[in-house]
Amino acid sequence: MNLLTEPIGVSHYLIVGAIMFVTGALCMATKRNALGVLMGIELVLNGANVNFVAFGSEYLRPGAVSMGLDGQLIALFVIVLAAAEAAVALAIVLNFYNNHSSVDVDKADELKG
Amino acid sequence: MAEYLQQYLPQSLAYLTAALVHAVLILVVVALGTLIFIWLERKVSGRIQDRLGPTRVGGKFGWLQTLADGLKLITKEDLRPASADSMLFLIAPYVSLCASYVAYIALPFADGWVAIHLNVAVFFIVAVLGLEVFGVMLAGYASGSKWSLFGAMREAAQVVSYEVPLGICVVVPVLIAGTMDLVAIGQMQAGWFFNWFLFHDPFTFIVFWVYFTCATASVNRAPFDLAEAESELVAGFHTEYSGVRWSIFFMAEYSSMVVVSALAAILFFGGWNGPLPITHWLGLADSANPLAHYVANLLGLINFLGKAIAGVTFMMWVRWTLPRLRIDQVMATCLKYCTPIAAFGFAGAVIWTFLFPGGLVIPNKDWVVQEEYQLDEPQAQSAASTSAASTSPLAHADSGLHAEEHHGTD
Amino acid sequence: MEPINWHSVFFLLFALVGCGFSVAVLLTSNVVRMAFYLVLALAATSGLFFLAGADFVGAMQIMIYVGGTLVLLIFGVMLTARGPFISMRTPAGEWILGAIIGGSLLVVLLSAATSVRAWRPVAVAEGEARPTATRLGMALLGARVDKLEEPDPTQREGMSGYLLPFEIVSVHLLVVLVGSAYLARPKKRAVGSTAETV
Amino acid sequence: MDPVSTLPVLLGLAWLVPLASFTLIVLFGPRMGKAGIGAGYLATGAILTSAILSSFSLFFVWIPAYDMPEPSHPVAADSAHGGAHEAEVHDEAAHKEEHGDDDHGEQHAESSHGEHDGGHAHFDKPEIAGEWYTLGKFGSLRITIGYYIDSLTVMMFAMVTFIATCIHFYAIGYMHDELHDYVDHEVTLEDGQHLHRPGRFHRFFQYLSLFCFSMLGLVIAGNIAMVFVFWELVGICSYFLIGFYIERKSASNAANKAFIVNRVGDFGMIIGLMVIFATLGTFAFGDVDADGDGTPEPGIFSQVRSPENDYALVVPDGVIKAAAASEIAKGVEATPEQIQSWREDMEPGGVGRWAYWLMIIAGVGIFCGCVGKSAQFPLHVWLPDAMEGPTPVSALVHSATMVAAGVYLVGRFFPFFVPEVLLVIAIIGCITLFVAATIAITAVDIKRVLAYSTVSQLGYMMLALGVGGWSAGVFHLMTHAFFKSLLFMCSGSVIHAVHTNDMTHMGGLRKKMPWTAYTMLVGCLAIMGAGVPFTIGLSGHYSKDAILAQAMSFEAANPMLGWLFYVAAAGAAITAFYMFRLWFLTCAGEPRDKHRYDHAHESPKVMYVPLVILAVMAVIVGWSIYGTPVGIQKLLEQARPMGILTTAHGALLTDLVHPDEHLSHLEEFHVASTWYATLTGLAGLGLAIVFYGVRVLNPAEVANQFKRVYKFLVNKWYFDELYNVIFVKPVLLVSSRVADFDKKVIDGLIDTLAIGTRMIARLDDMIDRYFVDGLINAFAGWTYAVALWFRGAETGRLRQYVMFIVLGTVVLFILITFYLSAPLAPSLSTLEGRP
Repeated sequence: MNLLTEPIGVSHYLIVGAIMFVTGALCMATKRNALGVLMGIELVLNGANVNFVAFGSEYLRPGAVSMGLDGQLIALFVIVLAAAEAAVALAIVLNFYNNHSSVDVDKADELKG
Repeated sequence: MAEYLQQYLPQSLAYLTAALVHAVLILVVVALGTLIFIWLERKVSGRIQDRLGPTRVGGKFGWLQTLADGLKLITKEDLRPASADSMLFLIAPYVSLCASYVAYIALPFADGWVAIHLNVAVFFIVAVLGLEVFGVMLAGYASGSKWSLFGAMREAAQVVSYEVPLGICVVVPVLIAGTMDLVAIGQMQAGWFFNWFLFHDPFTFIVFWVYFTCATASVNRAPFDLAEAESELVAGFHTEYSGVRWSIFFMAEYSSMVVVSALAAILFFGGWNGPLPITHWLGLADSANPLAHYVANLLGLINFLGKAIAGVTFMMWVRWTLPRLRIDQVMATCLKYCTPIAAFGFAGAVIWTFLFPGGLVIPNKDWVVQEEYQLDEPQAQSAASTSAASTSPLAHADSGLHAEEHHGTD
Repeated sequence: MEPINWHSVFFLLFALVGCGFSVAVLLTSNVVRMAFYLVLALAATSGLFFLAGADFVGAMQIMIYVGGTLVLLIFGVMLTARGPFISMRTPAGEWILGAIIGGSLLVVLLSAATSVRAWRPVAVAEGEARPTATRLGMALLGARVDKLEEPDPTQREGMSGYLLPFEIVSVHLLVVLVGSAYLARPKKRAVGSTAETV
Repeated sequence: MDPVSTLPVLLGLAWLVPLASFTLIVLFGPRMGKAGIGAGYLATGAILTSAILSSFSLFFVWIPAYDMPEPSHPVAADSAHGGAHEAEVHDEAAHKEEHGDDDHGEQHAESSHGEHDGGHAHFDKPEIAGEWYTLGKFGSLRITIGYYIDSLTVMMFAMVTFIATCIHFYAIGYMHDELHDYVDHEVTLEDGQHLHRPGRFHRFFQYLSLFCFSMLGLVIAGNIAMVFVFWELVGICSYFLIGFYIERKSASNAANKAFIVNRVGDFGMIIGLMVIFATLGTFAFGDVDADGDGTPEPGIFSQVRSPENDYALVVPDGVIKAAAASEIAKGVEATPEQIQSWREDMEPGGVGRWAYWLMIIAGVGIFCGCVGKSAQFPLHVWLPDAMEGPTPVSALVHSATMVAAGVYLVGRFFPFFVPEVLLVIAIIGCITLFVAATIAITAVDIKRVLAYSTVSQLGYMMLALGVGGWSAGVFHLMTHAFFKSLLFMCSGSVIHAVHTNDMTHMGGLRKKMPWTAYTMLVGCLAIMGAGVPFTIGLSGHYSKDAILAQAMSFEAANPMLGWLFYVAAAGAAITAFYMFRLWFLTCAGEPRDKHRYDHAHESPKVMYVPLVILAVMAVIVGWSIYGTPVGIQKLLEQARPMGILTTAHGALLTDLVHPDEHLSHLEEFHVASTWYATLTGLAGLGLAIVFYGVRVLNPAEVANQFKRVYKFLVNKWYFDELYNVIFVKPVLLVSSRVADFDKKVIDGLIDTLAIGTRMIARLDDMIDRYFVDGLINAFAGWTYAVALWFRGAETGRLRQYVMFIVLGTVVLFILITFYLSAPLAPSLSTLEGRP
């Protein structure tokens, strides 16, 4: 199977999306820096976006099974919401930093059980 | 172009060559533009300050001065501070340059002369220009110097803020044109100079000035060059740079200036269309003859470049005239003046287009925005759009002519 | 020899860049470099979007994601980037645990991605990309022009646009802007001085 | 008279007469004359009888019967050959012993009749050991009432009874307040009145008699078990007498403190006893023929230092066997050769080493008891508090006799101590003498100054014994008994006159009570060791010289431990300083409290006559009887245990050398130490004069200048506070816990039982309520427990939550794929079915 000559399908995009998603999740799970966690979230959202766009693409899935424009619309919303999320999260991080002089999420365990 | 080459070359090679030709052409514009504009800036600043500027190198006007400077910079040692994050430090200038370089690929230099005819070209250019700030921020951080970091922080705050009014300003012509396709926007302003969007209504006229202010700020030029304020921050984000890398930052800055000026030219000043419909009169524009069309485009290119150079020169004029603002003044300018005015202009333009659909003075009614989708005839429209299909999305790269023809004849 | 499928080639290029820099984000401990790699990964993703025919989403990705969100993020990094926070080490045990869990998730996702036949690549008749910007704009304003082609009348008429979500998102963004400005405001120093600033 | 037959009878009588007095007073005390005054006469008569019997034994039985050892001032060369001579002499001694065995059945005596060897001091120590009565026999354990008499015993008898007699007389005067109803001004009852109670004159003398009996029993005891019994008896008498004013909180506390602190030491002593009995199989000191087969069983001393080994200290067979118990259990037969090889196995972990360690444990254990009784550091804290008792008690019990019992026991057990144990004794003594002396500098309570002085002097004795000066230590014990009881009685007289213990309220009393003041001055001079060097001096002069000389010779042998000598020398200066501080504050200068001064008066004759007698004794007791060489020193040399006049080396601390005691008589040590003692004494005296006599320097100023040091000393080195924190507080804590346990758990148990009974009575009412409530509570509790358990998952760690989410996703997918796939299969197939 020659990748250079084969056509590209949805699953190719899904694989990319999966890799990005998992990397993002791992980023969230392993980074101690709150901003690293944020970046992980961005990666996760991005991986999901790749999936949405792939499902909505007319090139990859011509015909009726495509999600059509819905996929792109959802991706749009995801991007916008990611921006909003990033703004709020950054504000939280800065606030956290002001209070704790650190961005180590492990220190944010004051509500632990 | 690729189709043309395909007659002589294998398909893959043809596409590759076509892409390379486009890339090299743009690179030439960028590099040459930088050379010229640096020389120009010296001359302009000299004249403004009542002196001559460079006069010796390369003959009478010192026009090889920049080249000499460039050679000097190339031979200088490429210094790197010990506390620098070396990878990011080395990469940062290229990030900046790439961002402004990529903007060119969606920029039409004449009717249809565009590397990639993007449907969302305005959006794309604004987006990519916003990336230039990455280079600056990385440089600022990676230098490991507080001056650099302060410069970068200012730059980041400034650029992110100014993107808001800039975006609103850009939306106004897009709103009037009904498309984000720069080629289409340019074509709409063909004919007399009063067809230019600048004179479309009073709001666009106001919005243009706001746009130009914001553009100056977002390419980090005086009086908004807080990021490299030499009186406070030594040299801001490029304090630690020298030699080639420093000159690459300069290239990025000047090419960005060209891009925003060119964008302004297309959005407000009719792009490649001259103030008088000369090509129309000569029959070059409407001719079916490709050669005539080519000549018309050459004239358009001269027009376009002239407008862009005028814009850049205007920026230089501003730079050597106005003192630098303080950082709080910069932010106040953005948030208290530019944004409200732009929003006001936007609202006004919306109302104006609602009240006077098609505008007050638009003789060429052909260019009124077309309803792309007529709700009662979807099938026909879809068929029409697919008929001009190229092979793949990649074909955008060289299907500019086709697409433009398609729109033109519609 | 089969002709090279340029679409595939560019897909591979962007996919490799995207995935590679995602992994680099994961593996770097320096937060500034992480941000830089993330920029590249997201930019590559926008390339993937362009390849998938979603040019507006791609531009949007660059504009908002790369240009806005990440600038914000790097801004945050710089605000908080004091020596010890630039690179904070994660214990090796957590890496191992994360690798195990993440690996299993990846296996799960990949098996899902490759197991559905309908998602496998099909040799599609090459078609011109239809510009999406206008259609997306219409959809956001409530008119689903793309669904007019649906043969199924219920599909055609039942498909509402995205006007309400669009409005919600707009308000949401406004709230977020106000909220984040409120959250990140500097602490008030004294009661007396606030009167002046107001 | 034959001492072997008469001495046990005479001394036994002297011992038992106070017991008779005690018994009578217990039975008829309150009815003896007016308010029991007859009890005083009875007790005094009894002890006088004892004194007469003892003196008779000493002067008319013992001294004529046994020769004194030759004066020995060996030159250095002599000591080098000492070993060879000793071997020779001890051969003869062993030979002699065989002869003596035939003479007496139960009573075994060793005596030496002039077997002198070329002017050397080696001669066989005369001793009489035997048993009066066997209390019980339990296997190998025999509890007997026995005696062990040597010149030390006889001298102790004479000394104790003599001083006790003086004190009895004195006490008749001192305690006359108790003859009628007594108002104790130091006890305030709840109603604000002072305590009124009937007098306890008879009870005081009852205790004194019991004490005398116990003390004499302790001295004459022939085995260590008996020593222990009387040891405890004197302890209980001390307890009674300290707590004589039982209504006073401070007195009862002091009595408890004395008793409890002594228990600590006795614990060690019991361990020592156990080790000795377990290893040597006997308690007896001397060789007594217990089973009546004609051959005496070896006692402790002859097992440790047997004639066969030339009286050199050898780890006895019993100890070796005990140490080799595991080897013997393995079947190795303990033949003499095997024991010898074990004994020589001094490698770390070797049997010999273990055996040696046993010796050390036994020795240190015995010494622990002495530490408690003789108030040595770190158990010295009880003695100053014991001054709550009446002053005659302080004079008799807490200075002259009982506290000296510890020193006496160390002296008695001296042959048993290996050099390492002696080193411990020396160091403890040295620390004690210094600590107590420094505290005495700042004390203002006259009796406490004397108490610390006592502790310090006891430290001197221990130091002397520890550095190998057997006779020096015991000599000081003798002399100290006289002048310290004198000093106490003087202070009692002063207190009697001014009704306060506080020296800052005294002053100038020598004009009012000359007898007391000048006898006190004699006591001070004696304890300072005043005298003309090499010519004549008070009793303390000789004993202190001997101690310092001994310490000096020890320093010469062990340069590393030289500080012992210098501390002792410094202590001598301090002693002189605080004693004369005391004298100046009380008797000299201007009266500081006019009111008290005006009311002061000389004590009655019954009180000051004993003072005078004791003062005379304090002067002369160091001298020899005119015209003869017989003196305490000679008698002590006679009593010196066999075999200790050698230079001993430590087996574990191989650098440790205990020099031959005679080496201290060498010119270099003797002369130097005499000068040291005199000059340090004079220095202390000079200092006291400067501060308190002519008042050139203001002591308050000095105290202010060295405020921290002063405070440290005033607070007695914070020992009480330290012990309070380390011992008392924890004990109180534990007890309060135990009390809580009692109150809550045990009482609670009983209460629960009661409640249970009530519940059964109201069963039908309760079942309903408790069943339902219980169910609901159980449910709530269960919910609570589950919630608590789940709370653990809420770690507050963001990254862990992410992990959980991811894990949950994976698990869900697996569940769906493998367990829930059937319902989903159609939809999947439809998905696949579509183009």
